[in-house]
Amino acid sequence: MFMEMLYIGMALFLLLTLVAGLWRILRGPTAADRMLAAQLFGTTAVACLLLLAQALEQPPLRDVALVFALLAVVAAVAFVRRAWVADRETEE
Amino acid sequence: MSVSDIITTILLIAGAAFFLVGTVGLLRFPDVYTRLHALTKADNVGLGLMVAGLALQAESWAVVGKLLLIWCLVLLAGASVAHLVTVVARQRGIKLWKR
Amino acid sequence: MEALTQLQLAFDAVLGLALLWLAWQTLASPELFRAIVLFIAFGLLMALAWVRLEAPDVALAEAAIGAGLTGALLLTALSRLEPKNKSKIPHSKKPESEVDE
Amino acid sequence: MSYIFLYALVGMGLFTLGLYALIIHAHLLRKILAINIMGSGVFLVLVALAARTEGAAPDPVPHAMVITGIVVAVSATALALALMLRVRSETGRAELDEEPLSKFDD
Repeated sequence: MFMEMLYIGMALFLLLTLVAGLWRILRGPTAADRMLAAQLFGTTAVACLLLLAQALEQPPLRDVALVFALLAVVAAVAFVRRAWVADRETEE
Repeated sequence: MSVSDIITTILLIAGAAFFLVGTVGLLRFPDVYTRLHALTKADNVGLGLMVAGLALQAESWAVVGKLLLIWCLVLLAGASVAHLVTVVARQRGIKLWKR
Repeated sequence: MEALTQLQLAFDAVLGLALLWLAWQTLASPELFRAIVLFIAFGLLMALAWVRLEAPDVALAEAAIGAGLTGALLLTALSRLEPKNKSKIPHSKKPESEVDE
Repeated sequence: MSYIFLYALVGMGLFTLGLYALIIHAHLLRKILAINIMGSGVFLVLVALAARTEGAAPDPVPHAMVITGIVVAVSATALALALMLRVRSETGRAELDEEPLSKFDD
């Protein structure tokens, strides 16, 4: 029972750090700062999913975490290659 | 509560501490490059410690393998994204922070 | 058992409030790019909500699509939407062609 | 009363927020985001209702509907974004205005 509480408590803690990190998305002066915060969210969500998989005894959640880890990059790469490069061209 | 449970607890708390430090760094550091530095600590070490802690509790070796695979994927993704962002930020002329 | 239930309830409450707040911020954001990044974060949190509702299959679909595909689609569309001569001033959203008309 | 209803309520809140934003914003990209958030609210209500009996396994039919719905929502979003870019290239702006049809006549 203690271990389950530990897992859920850790997941709650990670969720709270995630909510704190939202501040950077809201304030972030450059676009890159916002994207970095989103990247951190992806990692935190992976950790959260792994904890929940252990706590709720639902092994399929590890596959969800795997997909997350794979696809969190797509948005970041799309940002760097498309949204940001277009911005840079206009500055010159 | 067995020995492995205690080790898991310690590892999980350490991992959560790294996530907290990463978030604080993200909020408090002055520019993109230093924030990137804080971020990768949470990505790599924090998730690594959590994976280590959970792997101790895993019921089979397949689960341990999957956890390690997830960690390796996040490492790879974090390194690539950090590198991409830094290179493009330099090209765009975002200034390095000077005290 | 009681403490565990309360902890889970706290998790659910934080998650639900975060979802609502994130949706509000997404829709009220003055800047389009910020709205899109907030929407990506919203998708990530939705996946956690599916997990709590015992729907790992939905979470898998949401993770594959919400986290990856939609964000990339929106960012690509935004990059094509931005006017070619956009300056760094955040409130210069209107394109130049509008002045000519 | 359980945590399931919390999620159903959150879903209703998301739907309402999305509907409100869909009505008040003129920019098409914001409208697309609003529709997506509305859809997420509907999905949340459906899945919450699928899991309403505590202890029992959740009903698989709403899950299947929601998965289909997520995929359809993404395709619809892609189509809407393409249409938005088309509107932008036709009229030079991606916002709806008071007389939306006047610019398409010529």
